[in-house]
Amino acid sequence: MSLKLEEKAISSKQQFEPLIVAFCCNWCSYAGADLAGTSRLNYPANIKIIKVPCSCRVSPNFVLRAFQRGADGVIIAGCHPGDCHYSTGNYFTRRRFTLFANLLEYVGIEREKFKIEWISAAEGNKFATVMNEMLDSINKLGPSRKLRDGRWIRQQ
Amino acid sequence: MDKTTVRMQQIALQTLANGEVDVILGWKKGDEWYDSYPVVINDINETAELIWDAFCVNNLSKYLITELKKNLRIGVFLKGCDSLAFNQLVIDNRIDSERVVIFGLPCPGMIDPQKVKHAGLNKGLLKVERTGDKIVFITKEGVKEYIGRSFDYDKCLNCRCPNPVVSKYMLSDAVTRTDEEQYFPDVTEIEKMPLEARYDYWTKQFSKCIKCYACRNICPLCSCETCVFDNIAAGVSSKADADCEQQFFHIIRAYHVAGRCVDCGECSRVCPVGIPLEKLNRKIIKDINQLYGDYTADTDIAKSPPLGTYKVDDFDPFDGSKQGGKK
Amino acid sequence: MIRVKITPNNKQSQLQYIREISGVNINKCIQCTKCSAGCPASARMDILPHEIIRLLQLGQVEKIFHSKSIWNCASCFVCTERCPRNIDIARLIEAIRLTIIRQPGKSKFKPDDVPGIIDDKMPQQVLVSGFRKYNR
Amino acid sequence: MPRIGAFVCWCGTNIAGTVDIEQVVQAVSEMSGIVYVKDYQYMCSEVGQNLVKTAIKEWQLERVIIASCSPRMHENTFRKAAKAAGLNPYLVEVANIREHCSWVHKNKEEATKKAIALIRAAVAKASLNTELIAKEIDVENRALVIGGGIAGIQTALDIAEAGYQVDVIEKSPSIGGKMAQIDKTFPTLDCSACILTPKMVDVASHPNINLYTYSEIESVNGFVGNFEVTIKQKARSVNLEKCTGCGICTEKCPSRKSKSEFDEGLRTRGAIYTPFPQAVPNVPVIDREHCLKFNTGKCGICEKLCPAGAIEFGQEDVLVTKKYGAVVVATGFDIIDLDKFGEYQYQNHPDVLTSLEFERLTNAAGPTAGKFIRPSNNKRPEKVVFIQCVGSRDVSSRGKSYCSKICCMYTAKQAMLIKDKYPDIEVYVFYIDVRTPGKNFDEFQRRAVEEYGVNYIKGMVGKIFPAGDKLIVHGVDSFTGDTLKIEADMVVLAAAAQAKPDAEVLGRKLAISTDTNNFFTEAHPKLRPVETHSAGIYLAGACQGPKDIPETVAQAGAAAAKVIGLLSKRKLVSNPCVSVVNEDLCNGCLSCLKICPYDAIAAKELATNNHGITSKRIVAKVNEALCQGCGGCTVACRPGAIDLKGFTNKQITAEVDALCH
Amino acid sequence: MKQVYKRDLERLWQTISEHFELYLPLEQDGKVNFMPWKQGENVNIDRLKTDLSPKNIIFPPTETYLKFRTVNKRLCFESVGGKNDKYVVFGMRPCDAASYSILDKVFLQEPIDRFYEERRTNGIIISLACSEPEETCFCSSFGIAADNPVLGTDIAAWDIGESILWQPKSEKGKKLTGILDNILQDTSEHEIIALERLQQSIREKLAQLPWVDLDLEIISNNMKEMFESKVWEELSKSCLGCGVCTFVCPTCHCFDIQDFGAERNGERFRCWDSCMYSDFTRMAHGNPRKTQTERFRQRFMHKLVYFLNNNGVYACVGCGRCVEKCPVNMNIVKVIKKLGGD
Repeated sequence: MSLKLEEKAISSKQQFEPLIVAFCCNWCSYAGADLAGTSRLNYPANIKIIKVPCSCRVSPNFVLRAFQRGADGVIIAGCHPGDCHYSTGNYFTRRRFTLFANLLEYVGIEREKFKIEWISAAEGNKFATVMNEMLDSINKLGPSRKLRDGRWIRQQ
Repeated sequence: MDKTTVRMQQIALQTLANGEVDVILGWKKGDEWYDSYPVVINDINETAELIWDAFCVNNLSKYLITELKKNLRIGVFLKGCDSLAFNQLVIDNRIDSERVVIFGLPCPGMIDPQKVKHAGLNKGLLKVERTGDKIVFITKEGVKEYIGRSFDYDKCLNCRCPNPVVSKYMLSDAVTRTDEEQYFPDVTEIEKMPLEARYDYWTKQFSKCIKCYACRNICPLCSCETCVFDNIAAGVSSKADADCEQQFFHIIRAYHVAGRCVDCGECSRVCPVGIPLEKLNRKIIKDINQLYGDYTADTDIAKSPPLGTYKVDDFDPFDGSKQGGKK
Repeated sequence: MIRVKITPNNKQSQLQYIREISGVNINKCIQCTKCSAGCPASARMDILPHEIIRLLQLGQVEKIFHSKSIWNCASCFVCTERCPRNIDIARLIEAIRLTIIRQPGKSKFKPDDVPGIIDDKMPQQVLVSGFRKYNR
Repeated sequence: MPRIGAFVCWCGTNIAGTVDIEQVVQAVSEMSGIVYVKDYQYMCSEVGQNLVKTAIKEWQLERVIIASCSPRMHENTFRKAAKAAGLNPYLVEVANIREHCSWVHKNKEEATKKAIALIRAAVAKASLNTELIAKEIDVENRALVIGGGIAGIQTALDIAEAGYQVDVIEKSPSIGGKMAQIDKTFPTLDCSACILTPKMVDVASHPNINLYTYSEIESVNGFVGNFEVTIKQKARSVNLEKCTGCGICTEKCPSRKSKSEFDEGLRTRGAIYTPFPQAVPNVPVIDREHCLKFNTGKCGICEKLCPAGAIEFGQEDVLVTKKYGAVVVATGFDIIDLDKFGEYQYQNHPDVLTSLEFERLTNAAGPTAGKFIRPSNNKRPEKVVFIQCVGSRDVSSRGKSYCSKICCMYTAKQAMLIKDKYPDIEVYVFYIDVRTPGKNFDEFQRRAVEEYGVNYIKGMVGKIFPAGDKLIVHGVDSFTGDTLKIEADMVVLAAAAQAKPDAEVLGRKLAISTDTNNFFTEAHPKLRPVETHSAGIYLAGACQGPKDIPETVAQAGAAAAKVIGLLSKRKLVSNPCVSVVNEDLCNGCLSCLKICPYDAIAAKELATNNHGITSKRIVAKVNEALCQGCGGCTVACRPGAIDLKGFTNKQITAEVDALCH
Repeated sequence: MKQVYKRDLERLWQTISEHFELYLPLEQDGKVNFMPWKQGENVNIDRLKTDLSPKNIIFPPTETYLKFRTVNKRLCFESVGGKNDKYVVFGMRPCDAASYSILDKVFLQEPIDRFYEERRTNGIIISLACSEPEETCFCSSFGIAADNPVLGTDIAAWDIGESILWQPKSEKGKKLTGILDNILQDTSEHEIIALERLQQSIREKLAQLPWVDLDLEIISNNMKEMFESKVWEELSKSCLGCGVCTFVCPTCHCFDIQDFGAERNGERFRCWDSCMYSDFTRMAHGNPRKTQTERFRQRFMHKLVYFLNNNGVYACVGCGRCVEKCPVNMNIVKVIKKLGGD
């Protein structure tokens, strides 16, 4: 059996600083995040937002890449199905990631680590609530090495 | 199956002779009892060497992709699961079905040489003949007979499509399989496992992978010109043997055949380290059947694949749990 | 009656108590007087429900505790039903009544009153709810 | 690694307040590829932009990173600045460290760390940006206005005046909308019909305006400059050209059962009818539900009597597909249903009216020809009670949470008109707050109180009890604290305004979003009130939120100006962030073609010659004009052959890596 | 000649694993492979061939050999890889042991591969003769005696039923035998006879195997002329280019070097590569071997001709793994027979 590459376990004694990568669709969720900003709502700084033209632009490769690089949670936020600026974009997101989320859970990844949310441009508070709840559930899960690439050293 | 072999050779001879096809994709028998290997023949006297026995497990529809580029019209022998893959390749625009003549072979089930070896019957074994579920082992010492399917591949045991779904000529009468359709027992069994146990199970399985990509190359639907895993420039994954790379490869490959996989089980058969890959694909098939209707990716060519289309009122597991949504 | 009222600060604890048990945010009230207008028992009330809320907003609980209104309230919930700001006024007034009742030594229904008023037709439930509500 | 310049904005204290700018500048200067870092109080100001321009020239910057507010606000500003300095505008990346960082995180140390991470992601993405040249697409110089109310009419007239073709599409048989139903308009009290009908006639006679009444939008596709709209002209059963509008048919029609929508149900109308006398086009419509000819096949009197022979029972719905450069949505508003407000007895007493019914009642062309009488017994009322905020400012599930803005003014107007004509009628108005903020609005309302003696009572009505022919109104005057009982003869409810019920469906067709109350969402409440997020689609009037006629006309003018600005361009700059196919990797499975919402991908035959072996195969090809850059195809493509310029797979992967630094 | 009773095997593993890392053929989910032994693992020394060859002990699928990291703007390197703790492999078959000696010819020639050398010198190979050779074995065609492990073997072992005979062949073998003195017993006359009988029966069984006498001479001299023949086209038709044969083959040693780069650290590693892949030896203008036929031909030309010319021995030990694992039943025996003229 091939000798597996020895994985370095990041010492978990440092205080657990979860990192959540959020893919936000430019027309709805990104605007929702802006609205959360303009209304001075508060959500944790662990959330980091990547702008994508539409939620259908996010590929499972990016999600797994984020987990590999040490993200503890990934959210894909898009317009409510039917409201997509590109009319059918989020219907495909919904199908693709329903299957992908089931597949991830089947392989043993907690559902809380990977979420999809429909957040429109008018729902600033929903954006903040979703992000706060996501962080709570990730904190409850605690640090975990799943899907993580041991060779990628994060600046702690 | 010998009767069918004769019919096979006749029809091959006839179609090659009258120019209905330019080349024929079939199987030939090698020296050993288990060795039926795929061949491409174009001259008439080679048709006599064609064989249809219990070891013609290879799916010939994948060869059509490369062969159709070189030849005009091709005759191909397809079993039930092969024809499913054929239809899916047509849906994927990988083969042009007009230029293919299909000889349908209802399949009683293929024998797994490993199981014969484990049963110790391979000592001095010369030939294996199968008619229906009666299997005759002809060895140097003598002849042994078995009734039943204990030597068949696991995938053949729960085969749900023994008879070709599309064919121009049907070489023998249909095979009836009566066992009722259990609803993905292997998948539900894993789903019942607790989450951590599932993660350990799959990580252990994936860590066995040596990245030989046999599962990808045997799969009739994994037929990209340059696979994203071969294309270092894509920067998607590397051949390093780290846990996360293995998980990435297997999850993404299962996702790439999602909605197209015809559950022919070839990936698990050829895996040299025995990873139960079909359990990944069957999980997605089970989900698609439950959520978007039984998609049988194979029979209806006009229907677009599940991930290629949508319904406005699709099941939406992500909706409405948070307040602040639309009133 | 001195017209000038200084907002008392020692009453903060009772206000807090009322807010706690009623769970009502009285700041939502825009004084539209719909509750008072629709209240069937408002005729015999010395201070109307919207005035009660106004007084609570200003912290003048003394006036409320001495008023008759909170005892005339029939808990018919018309006000709660119709309030455009989703304030549960009936529950608020119930909370005020409970604050009064639950002050030490003020229980209106002591166990030794029971023999005097009991008769065979009285359902058991009356005694139990009476103790629960009026006994401190 | 390209030479990258980074500019960190203070945004006054908005960013500097919770982000330590020095630490950010220090961290950014250490990032790979950064050759120049500058921070400034207001990057979006003239001075800030000049900073960028000079830095580009001086340091030969090949990429520019702006760490400031949301790219949705100023991305274009900085792209224009870069273009002015000679740098391709698509080499500029904006890191949002205000809305997504400084405004939402209180802890300074955390916010600074996040700002650095976001800038690092922007640097990672920018270093992989490629020069993109926006293509030119032609513009169809015809506009479509959806909705024939005052908003639609004014927009259409303004656009037509600028010389462009305009199609106005109205669902009901005539244009005019709510304004046609109104008697007088505030604050000048001039008669609504007198100021509206001339404009309606202008619309009908204007050479550039094409009118589609009794028609609906079937489907919309395409994009800015090239919208393809299918209009369903419902069958009027009357020939538009032949009919002279003499009105004989509407008088003689025997089926009188149906209620006139225009008169809010106060009187009935024939099966063949025109909504109101001054209707434009003055051509009747047959209501097929109530017409005896269609139900029983017997009648047909109108056909016999029509001198012009214009009645055509056989007419069918007609689908018309036309191309437009811009679309203006002016679909107006509705009044809410009062079924949930049982306490006002609106359902079961004829003398309890909504304000719109009151307008019809007092209108000279109305059912009572202007006589102010009670619908129940046709006598003149002595006491009239107006009730404000019915369903407005109501957060319970019965009503709407917002203030409907126009009720205080029109109630004051209605009260004043009654007192003016019949000084002896007592008028009471129950209100929570009087909100009349416009120009001469407060003076108008005070005149109603002071000169005309309208009694304003601060308090809400609790219940209305019908007693005999009187209506006992129970209310409270919160100033005195007494409950009041008024025996009123008529009660007028100022019901809340709500969005049209089919607004969400229309929004879906146009791919514009509606807010939680189904009013259309404008691009930016302050800076872009008449635009939507979809380029080329504009809003005018009450469909975007309750508003009065002066504001509606102002918005109509604004929307028209935007449309004229768009149509005046010969060519439009198209979005360069479109998909591109790498033909070596493409295996022609065309699963991207099935996904594309704009049918922008087609199959192409490719002959490749690989060292003598020539082979032909199918590959995908992207039509850059149609593609809108959603990126759905890139995920459907397994080998990664199709990629989205501006958001390539590698760029997003680099961003992910940078964020997980 | 020493022996060890099968009942003492558990103790043997225990004592070896105290000084060395012990590799044994362990069975997991029906597959038997050489893996580091731990207490309680399911050892299976009867299975004739492990599924994967033991080459991954000395030539692992992936081996990181260089790590680099930026420490405040300076780039510092760290050489890793190799293996410096001693290990013992028990249960390797003579063909696999011979494959080690073939790999030595590749990696231990100038310039010596440091990592391979470390792994190779730290290892003691205990090779067990095959009691039951199978049809797919053709090691005798390549001059390897299944009954008498010689090539690449430190200790030869024979399984004579209730005990295993133990004969050290090299210095390392003798040293290990010394260490394990207390478990190993002396052999008597009886064991020597049993050994003779065992070797005799192995030779008889070998004689009956179908591919025992593949004629290689014809191949090696007329192979060059066969380079252009149509036979390659026909043979390679069914090959899917999946690379299983190269990955399970004990003598295949081609590898690719790839990098893993992060923002401030990175690694360079060597990983197995297969000549059957489309991206093998891909150069600027593309892959010199365009079609699968050329790649197919390259594999067998290298094993049967080029390696022979360079190193004087065939790069195949006849273990038969490629015969069993090939999904389309194409293998080196068919090539030899086809090109041998029949």
